[in-house]
Amino acid sequence: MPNNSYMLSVSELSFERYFDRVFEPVSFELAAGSLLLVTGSNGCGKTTMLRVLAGLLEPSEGKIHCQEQPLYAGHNPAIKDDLSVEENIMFWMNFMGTRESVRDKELCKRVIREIGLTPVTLQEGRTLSAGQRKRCSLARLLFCDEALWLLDEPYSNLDREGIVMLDGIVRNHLESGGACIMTTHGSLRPEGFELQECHLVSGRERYAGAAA
Amino acid sequence: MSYTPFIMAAYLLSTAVLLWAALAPVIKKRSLLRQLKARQQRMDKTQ
Amino acid sequence: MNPIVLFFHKTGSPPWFYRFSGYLIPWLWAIFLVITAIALYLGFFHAPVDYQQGATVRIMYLHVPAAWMSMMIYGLMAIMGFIALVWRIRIMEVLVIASAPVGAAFTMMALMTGSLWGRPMWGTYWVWDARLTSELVLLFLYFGVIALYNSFDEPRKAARAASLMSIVGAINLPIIYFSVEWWNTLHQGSSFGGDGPGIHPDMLLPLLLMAISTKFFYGANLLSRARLILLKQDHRKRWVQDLLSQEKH
Amino acid sequence: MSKQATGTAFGALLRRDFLLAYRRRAELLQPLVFLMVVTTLFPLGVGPSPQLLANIAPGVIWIAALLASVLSLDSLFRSDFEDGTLEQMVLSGQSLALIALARIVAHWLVAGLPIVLLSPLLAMWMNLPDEGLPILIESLVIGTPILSLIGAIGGALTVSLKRGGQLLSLLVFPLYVPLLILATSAVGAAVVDLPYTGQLGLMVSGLIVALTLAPFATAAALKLSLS
Repeated sequence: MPNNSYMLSVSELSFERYFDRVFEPVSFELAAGSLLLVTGSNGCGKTTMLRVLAGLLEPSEGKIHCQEQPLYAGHNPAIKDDLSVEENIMFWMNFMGTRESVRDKELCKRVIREIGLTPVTLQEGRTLSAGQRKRCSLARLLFCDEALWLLDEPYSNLDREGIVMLDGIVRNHLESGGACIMTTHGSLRPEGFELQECHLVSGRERYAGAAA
Repeated sequence: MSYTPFIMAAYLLSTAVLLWAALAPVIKKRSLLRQLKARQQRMDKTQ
Repeated sequence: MNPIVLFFHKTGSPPWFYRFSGYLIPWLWAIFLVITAIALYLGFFHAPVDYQQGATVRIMYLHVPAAWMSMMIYGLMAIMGFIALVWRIRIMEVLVIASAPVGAAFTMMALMTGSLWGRPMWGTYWVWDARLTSELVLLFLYFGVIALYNSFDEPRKAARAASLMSIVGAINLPIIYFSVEWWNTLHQGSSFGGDGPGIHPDMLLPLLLMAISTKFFYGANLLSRARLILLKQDHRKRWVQDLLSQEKH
Repeated sequence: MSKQATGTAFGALLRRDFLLAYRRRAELLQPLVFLMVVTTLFPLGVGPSPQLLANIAPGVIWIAALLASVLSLDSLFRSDFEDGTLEQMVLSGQSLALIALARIVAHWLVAGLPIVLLSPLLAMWMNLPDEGLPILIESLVIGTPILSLIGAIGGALTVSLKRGGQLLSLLVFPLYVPLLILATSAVGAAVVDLPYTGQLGLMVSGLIVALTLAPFATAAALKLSLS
């Protein structure tokens, strides 16, 4: 058994879709306080791998040793179009947050201020821009206490302040002993973090010839 | 009223259904194998 | 890996299953044909003609085994589906998917022979009789599972959805049969009760033989359909490529 | 990781569903209008003779209720599935069966209960004798939750499909057969002063079985649709 100091340890992990490997088997360990950047071309299975780590998909090969359920922030922001930003966040605080965050209006206001959506607090979800929706989905990182974060292209749609805000949130999380896995497809990369890197090779490339 | 037409009809329909159920996979498999072999030959040529 | 899982794992590997079923299928077809021949011979030449229904009782040799098979296959699909869902064994998923059309074929056969059997006795091809109605509902259950499987694009997910649906359907099947039975007695008074006053022993033997032969038909057909599905799904895999090259000589 | 107590999570989900249903009040009327339209089609189709209508009244009202509830099932999980809420719920560590149950309760209150409240009007249209009405309402009160519970399994299975609506009804109608038989015979028996408690008793036992098994089947179906 890998020593349990690691937040997450993955060995020879792969996932098959349409009976083809989506990505070549990967192995890595993630200690508390470290950041792993998952890179790779489009369609190489970055999102699939995160969904496997989150527990949504069952790996077809390999083993995952994870101390607890990670927090997954994927592409869809989990915001209801008919509810206002505040109602959305209040719901998630009551549903997924810690025991202290139940119906805690103050915490909700502080979270909305920290993700910079105070001006649109009462606006309904459907009126938000893509960047605002992304900030709203990142609010979950502030009131949930999971130690391991799985962020799928968190920097997409964010403006400059958004990127600075996210860097701050991730840095606090790492310093307080959390760990984080991020995917990015090139340009936007977190600066100023010492990070591990894991490059995914798409399973289909190897078969490119045979699949013609 | 003689029942033979009904008995005949019953046995004919049943054999038809069972024959279809039995032969469908065999025919599909044959065409699939032919298709896969053709693809493999095409690939051998290109390598 | 305890031995049981190991066994399932070994039999679960597609190439092993493909070869194993390849040897088995001819034997199953042979046994099916032999037993059916014996049953029909006995049924047509030895068994007496039923005094009440006349020669149409000979349709019973098709209708009753087919009805039994349609229910048995759905039950088997639920069991295999449960194993497929819990242990994620791919071969079980393939067997569930391969059984659905065979079960639907037997249900259609039961419905057709049932209505043909009813025509001389009741004067119409379709009577909302308890057995025929529940067979019809069973046919819709089969179509539901097949349609659900075909509507997913990813094969593994489709197989798991079909397995779950067959489990839910199988739990409801006895309830449907009893409620339709009860509904039939409610509206038409108690029908002539079962298959008439007991079946003549000479007629019982062909019936049982036919019941056995249909099981072999199911076995052979199931395995050949499963092999087709495996080939279609794994056509890029190594073992299929080797298979193709072997057959080239 | 001090997760929320399941009670607060269940309550939060129910409150959210009522808020959502309230925000889309107009859509609540759709199953009801559909129910009324379907029921009025029958006299137009089979003729207005009171005796004929009274005979087929229980069957017609129940089939209309069944169709109306299936109509609203398709949207049971679809909006949560599409905007990613379902994903977060699955990963939240709360028991998925409870989440499914909360959605089913919300669906019943929003779609099933109105059918019960509307049934006197339908009974009047279908010229159902007065003795039959209380039993019709009783059978609907016991029956509509079963419709929601079994329907939720079909809804969860087809949530990830684009045109899942039609497939949903094909999956679910065979499972409604026993309920339809029991309910219509209970009302029919009540109209001619025959004992009907047996049928209602069976329906209650059906409700209990559905209440215990359906949420787990729905949870398995949701997890499967998400993968």
